[in-house]
Amino acid sequence: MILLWLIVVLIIGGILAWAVARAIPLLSRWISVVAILLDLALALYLAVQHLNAGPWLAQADWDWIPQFGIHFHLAMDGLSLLLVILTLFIGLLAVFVSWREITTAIGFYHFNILCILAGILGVFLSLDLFLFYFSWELMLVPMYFLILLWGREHRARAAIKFFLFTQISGLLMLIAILALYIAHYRVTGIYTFEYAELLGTPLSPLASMCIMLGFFAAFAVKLPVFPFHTWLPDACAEASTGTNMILAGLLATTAGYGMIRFLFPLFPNATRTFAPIAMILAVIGILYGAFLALSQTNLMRLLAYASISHLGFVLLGIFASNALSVQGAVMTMIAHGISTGALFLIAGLLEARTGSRELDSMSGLWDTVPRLSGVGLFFALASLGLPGMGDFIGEFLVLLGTFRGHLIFAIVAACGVLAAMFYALRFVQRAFHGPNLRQLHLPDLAMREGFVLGVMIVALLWLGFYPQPVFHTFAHAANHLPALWR
Amino acid sequence: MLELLWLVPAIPFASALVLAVVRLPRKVVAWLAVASIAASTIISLLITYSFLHAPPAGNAYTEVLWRWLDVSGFHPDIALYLDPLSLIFMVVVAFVSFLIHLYSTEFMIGDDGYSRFFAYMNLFVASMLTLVLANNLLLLYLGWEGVGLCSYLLIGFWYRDPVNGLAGRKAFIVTRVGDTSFAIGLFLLFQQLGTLNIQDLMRVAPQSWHVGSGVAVAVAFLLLGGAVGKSAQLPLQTWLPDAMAGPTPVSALIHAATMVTAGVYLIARTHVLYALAPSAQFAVAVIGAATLLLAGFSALTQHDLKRVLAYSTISQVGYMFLALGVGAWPAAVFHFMTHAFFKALLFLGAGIVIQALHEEHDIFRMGGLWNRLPVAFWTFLIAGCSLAGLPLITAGAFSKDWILWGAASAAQGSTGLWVAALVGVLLTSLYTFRMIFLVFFGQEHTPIAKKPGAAMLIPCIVLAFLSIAGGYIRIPFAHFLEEVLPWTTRVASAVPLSETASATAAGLVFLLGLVLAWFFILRRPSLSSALVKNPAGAALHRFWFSDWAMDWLYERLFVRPILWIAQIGKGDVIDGSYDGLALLTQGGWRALRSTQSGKLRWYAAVIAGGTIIFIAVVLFL
Amino acid sequence: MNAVPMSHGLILGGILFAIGLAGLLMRRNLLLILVSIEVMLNGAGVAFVAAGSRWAQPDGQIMFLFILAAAAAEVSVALALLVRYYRMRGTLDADTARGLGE
Amino acid sequence: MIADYIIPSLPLLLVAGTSVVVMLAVAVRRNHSVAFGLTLLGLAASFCSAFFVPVRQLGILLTVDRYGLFFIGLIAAAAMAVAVLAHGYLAEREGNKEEFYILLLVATLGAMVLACSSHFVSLFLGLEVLSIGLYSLIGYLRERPLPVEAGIKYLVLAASSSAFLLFGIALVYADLGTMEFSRIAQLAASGTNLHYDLLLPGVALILTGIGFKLALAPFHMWTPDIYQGAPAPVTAFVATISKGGMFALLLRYFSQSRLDLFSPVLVVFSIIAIASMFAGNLLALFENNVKRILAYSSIAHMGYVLVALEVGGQAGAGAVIFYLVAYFIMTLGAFAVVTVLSPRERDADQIDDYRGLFWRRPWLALGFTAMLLSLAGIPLTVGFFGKFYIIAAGAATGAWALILILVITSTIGLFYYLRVVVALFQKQTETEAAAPTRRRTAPAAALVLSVLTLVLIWLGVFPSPLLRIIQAAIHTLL
Repeated sequence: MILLWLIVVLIIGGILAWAVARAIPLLSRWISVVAILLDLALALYLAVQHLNAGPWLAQADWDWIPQFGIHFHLAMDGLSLLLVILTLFIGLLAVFVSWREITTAIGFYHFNILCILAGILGVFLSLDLFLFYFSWELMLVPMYFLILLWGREHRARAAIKFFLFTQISGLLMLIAILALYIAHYRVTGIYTFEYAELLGTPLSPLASMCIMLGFFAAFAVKLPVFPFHTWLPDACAEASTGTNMILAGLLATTAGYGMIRFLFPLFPNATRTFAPIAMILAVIGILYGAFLALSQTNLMRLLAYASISHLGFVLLGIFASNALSVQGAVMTMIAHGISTGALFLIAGLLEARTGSRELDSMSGLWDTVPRLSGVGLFFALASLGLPGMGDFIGEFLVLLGTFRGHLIFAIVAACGVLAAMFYALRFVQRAFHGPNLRQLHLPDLAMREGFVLGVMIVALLWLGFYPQPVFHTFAHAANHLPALWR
Repeated sequence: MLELLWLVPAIPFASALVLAVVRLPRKVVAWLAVASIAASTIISLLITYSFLHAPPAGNAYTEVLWRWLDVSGFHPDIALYLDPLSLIFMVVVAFVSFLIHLYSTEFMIGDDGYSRFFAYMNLFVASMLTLVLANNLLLLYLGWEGVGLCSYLLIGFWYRDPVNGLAGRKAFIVTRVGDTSFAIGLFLLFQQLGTLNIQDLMRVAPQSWHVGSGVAVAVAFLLLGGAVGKSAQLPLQTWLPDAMAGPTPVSALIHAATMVTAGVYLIARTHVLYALAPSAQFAVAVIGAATLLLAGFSALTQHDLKRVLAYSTISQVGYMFLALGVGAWPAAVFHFMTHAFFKALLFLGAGIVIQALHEEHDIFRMGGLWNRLPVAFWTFLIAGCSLAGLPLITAGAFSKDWILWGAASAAQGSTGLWVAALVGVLLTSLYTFRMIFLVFFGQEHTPIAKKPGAAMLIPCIVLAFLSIAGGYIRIPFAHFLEEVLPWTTRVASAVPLSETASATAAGLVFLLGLVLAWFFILRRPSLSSALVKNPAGAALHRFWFSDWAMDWLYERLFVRPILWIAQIGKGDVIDGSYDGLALLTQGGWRALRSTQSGKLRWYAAVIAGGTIIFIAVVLFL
Repeated sequence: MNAVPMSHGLILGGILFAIGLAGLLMRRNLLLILVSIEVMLNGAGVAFVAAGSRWAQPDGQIMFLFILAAAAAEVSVALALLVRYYRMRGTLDADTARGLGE
Repeated sequence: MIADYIIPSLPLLLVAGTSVVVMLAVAVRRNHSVAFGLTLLGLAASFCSAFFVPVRQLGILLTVDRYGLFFIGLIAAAAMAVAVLAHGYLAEREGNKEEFYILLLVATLGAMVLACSSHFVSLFLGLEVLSIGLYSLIGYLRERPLPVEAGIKYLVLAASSSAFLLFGIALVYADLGTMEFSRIAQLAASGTNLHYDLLLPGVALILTGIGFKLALAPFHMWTPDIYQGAPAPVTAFVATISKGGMFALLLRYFSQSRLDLFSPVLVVFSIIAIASMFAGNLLALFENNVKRILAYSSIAHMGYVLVALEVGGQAGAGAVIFYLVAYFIMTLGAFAVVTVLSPRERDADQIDDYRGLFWRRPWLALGFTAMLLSLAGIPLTVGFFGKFYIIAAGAATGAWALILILVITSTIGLFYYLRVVVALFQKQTETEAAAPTRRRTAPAAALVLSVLTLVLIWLGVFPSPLLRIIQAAIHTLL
């Protein structure tokens, strides 16, 4: 029941925030904050209450559309719990960031933010494939509006591009889900979308591969995986800061989660056959993203490519599919959510101060905003994989795990870590270092901004130095994967 | 006493954190920064006392702080390991750092990034101490990257000049190239042996691999890659001369006394692996020998005082590599220690000189300072002699003679390496005295602006004392290290000369260098300029001056192609293919749109045509 | 009393239909287009009568009556529209009716 | 007699009777509101009666079964919505208003007859009643050039296509000797006396007639012009009721005559479906006239429904019906917005009329957005579940190629819906003053729109009740 509340609270909060916005805009912001905090409290309560209660911490199951065997089946395990907390955390930050930046249609903005969060939570919690798809698509529309309404100059194009990419891949997944559903029916005579029932549906290798590719298409676009990534930089270049945090930080985790929860358990054989290709794509993505990040002048675009590069590790880790690499991939998702979220936040703060997203218009900011610059430096370092921060732990484990079976991939990907140096340091150099050419005098971090970023720094360092509790929480879900291939 | 070990890296780390976050007045900053390192130093000295007085079981002490991660068989701890080797490194690092911090409180006093400077410096010390105390390679890697980071931050400390930032970036990237190799080495080690705990590795490796086995060689070479990067050895040495863009105390601390020797520590720490991989060990020796010669030649031609010292550092670390490569393990560590003393001192002296002369770096614009800056002159002279190896008195001579002897007599030693080392002595002596003569003798070119205060002079004096006295503890030093790093001896063939003969030869060569330097610089300066003017000399000079044109080569081999690829890829070619799809659908739209002409009869014709086609389909299908 | 075979009736209907269709496609005057449509409808009607006679059922002829009725209704509406159209455009040329589309 | 014939045909009779009553009322005294009120009453009565009347076969011409009644209810409800929209729309326009409702009722009656028809004669009669009503409705604003032109075009093309239909029926009749749907299946199955070279061309010609009404490619050419030219409420009628009635008939014809047994016919269906999906979605891509966009999109939507039809079986039929319901809701909603926004002198059909609507009339814009997203098949809307149902039905029979094309074309289609949405949400500062001045939405129209939006979302989230009804309806069909 609490699981349902997790989603409902957000939606109610969104509607409320929308309703009051015209009268009292500020209240709308606070309602959003309270709704997310309430959710966070619920999630933490679940965590404390049931952490050692076996694989599923909580479940809830209702009939939804019985004619199709569709259930409203929610369940939470350690992996979902962590990702839910991450989602709410980043969501909270997105609301905080928008405090100054969003001044038009405030209510609708918060409605959309909360709806996206509800959709993401739905993805993490659903154990019914129809519900999963439903939530998956539900993230789309609010995100489209967020880009469209509060974006920059070319937002319409970016928003449509985002929508088209995700929609076609989503529909391919829908076909795949239905194919699986039908295949299951043919064998058992039961129509069901229930995850547990569909596991182990006997499929011919060809069918299994086709269906798996359908799922993969959706995940690949959303992660995003190498040749399907081009929507992300465009969207990030146009969208507002809070949107970008969700776009790059959270949507990717839904894809990673989908692979771990659905792709591998449902199609153990097909994924194994497909793994080399996926890993090649991952490695290309790592290098390609890093290279393109190197030459970007738009800060958001740079971060988007950097993010593509990092998410290559997630794909690599998942498809290398041994205990180390999968856990590394999950850790990378979480750490990436935080560090990329923070980088986008910083980019947003820089934009708010300098009035531009172009690196060329920034230089020597350390002179005038030392604290902001220092924090920027910190997250740039996190991004280049400096030990002691969460990103390093994740990427190191991915590589360590990948190295076992796929030496070449690991070595090339390790070079990708090296390539991250180039763009991260270029960012620091161009934005913060150098002479203060434009003689800017800008306000340094405000209390609220400093607090938000401080929390993120602490989180990242915690993940870097004492990640064991986190590993412990999702160990069950992640350890499950390698066993599938045996 | 030993259980306080964790405080040694923790105190500087905490202090760095405070300095980074809290805004404090200058006095407090200085006090906090120095006190934290002092505390570390005192604790490490107490630990040393305790260690010597009552050695722990197995002559080693492990302190597990907490379990870092535990992921299916991979469970590195955050744990410290103290044995004679790490103890020596810890004490030297802490103590030299303390002196340099003290020196910096005065040196940096006018800088507006005072607090930031000490935050970085403390962070550096914490990282370095973590590196040497780590009980597993992952934690070592953390410290390893940490010092790399601090090096980057401190080289680019004066960020307003983009050149400094670029130098920092270069240092970070080049060392990280090596680190990538190191990391791959870690993957391979873990895959093969299932642990990254150093002691476990050293115990298991000889049982799993036979001497010369492929995996052992691969691991040794990969780790060597990391060491070469961090220690600025061939072929990754190019970053160190540029690193002199940082404040002088930074050069003293990081790019002379401590960080660059991390590679030496790594190889010494994992010497078991190198014993299993003779070819890799031989590579270490060859790299060391080649580096010490190449850097020596380059040092001869430099104008910038700090660059001379930088090449000298590369060269001296080359000696340490040579020692490691031939199996003269304790000699390498001993040279690390003496080098830390005299090279730190040289840099501190250089800092005094440079600050005294209005940030003048060119040695040809200096001169005649010996009576203007007497303390600096005498300490610099002592350090220089130690560097060049003034026999019987200076610490440098003792350590270098030991290495020379090792090059001839240790397990992997050979006459060739010994000769190379001897030539190195000549070069060292030459460039050292060229520098000293140009800076302190001859005519005064630039007037003095500022005289050093006590905080800058006391560290110099202490280091000067150590640059001499450090040499006399060679015997107890060797004894202390024996269990961890035993001296190896050559068995295959007889050594052609004795230790005394080797030392004598080194002494004579030192003298030769001194005389030559005196002759060319003070006695007949015209001769040296004539040498540089003749075409062959000029070409050679330019070649050496530019560090054997390696920067030039790398620029063309790596930097430009990478930037070029990045630039042409900027627009994301993949996106173009999607644009193609969009164009395709647009074409479809255009074609279909033209059918919607609004003409009634055309519409009717289409209906009729469609019907006829369908009739044909049903009839003939 | 072996009447005309059905196929003849169908062919006649088909020919009428084709003539009507040709008129529809080739005539430009809207009034003549309407006439052509009547011809097409009558072609269909003839086909119905022929088919009805094959099965000796009244259905074919009943259908023909329905067609006549519907055609009459259609024509009445059509003529009304044509009048409006002519008043506005001053022509009954079908190809001028391009206010929509292009 | 009464129990056997009158009661079961009550829904039809009520509509027919209302048209007579309205005519008489007009004769007595012209009053727009009275005519409107009577129409609404009659349609509501017909709608309600559809729930109660017994199921019966009326002779051989009409079958009043759950299936037919379902569509009668749907058509009646849609006609009410159209009437409400027309009321506000006509009130602002010149000329007599009352006859509109008579024509509306007659055309509605035609569509209802189609929904119950199980015989070619009733098919023809229903079609003609529907069409003749529509000609006048389309050209109703007789002082304006565009509606008249549209009326003429529709008339010429519809009349000629019904000639095709009739000739096709004649051929089928000539071959089989019956015009009853279910008999056709029996005779075709028995296989005696069959000349396939008469029957199959006959079916093809019939498909021309039906395809024209449904605006399926390649019989779709009229759609954009008529949509554009007709008054907005009439366009809504053409788009929903006329097509809905026809599709109800097609589904009955298809399943009772077992067209799925004729593989060449299935090929034709596939070609038509694929061509419709491509043509509709591609044509709309860069169109700037909203009514034309909706016209093209309706072509594509009929293509999707045709996919479900072709798939056949329980799932296919269910998908057809569900999708039609969804299509009714979203199309009516979209045209409701167009109607509401139309100024006196013309229809609000340019995309520029919609720019920045969100900032001027947010609720209207959000309603329109919901309709467009539903047309695009986005979750939380009924359009999503409709598409899901079709794809599920397709997957169940392994029609992978068709559903893959459906997915691809509907993604192309997404583009133009989003173009409109982008326009709706464009910032106020960027929009010119060209947009219509701020007006209040008529309460009745607002009610229609909000009911449609709520139903759209409600059925998108909880489709179960509707599914239950649909399954009962199919039960009698198959």
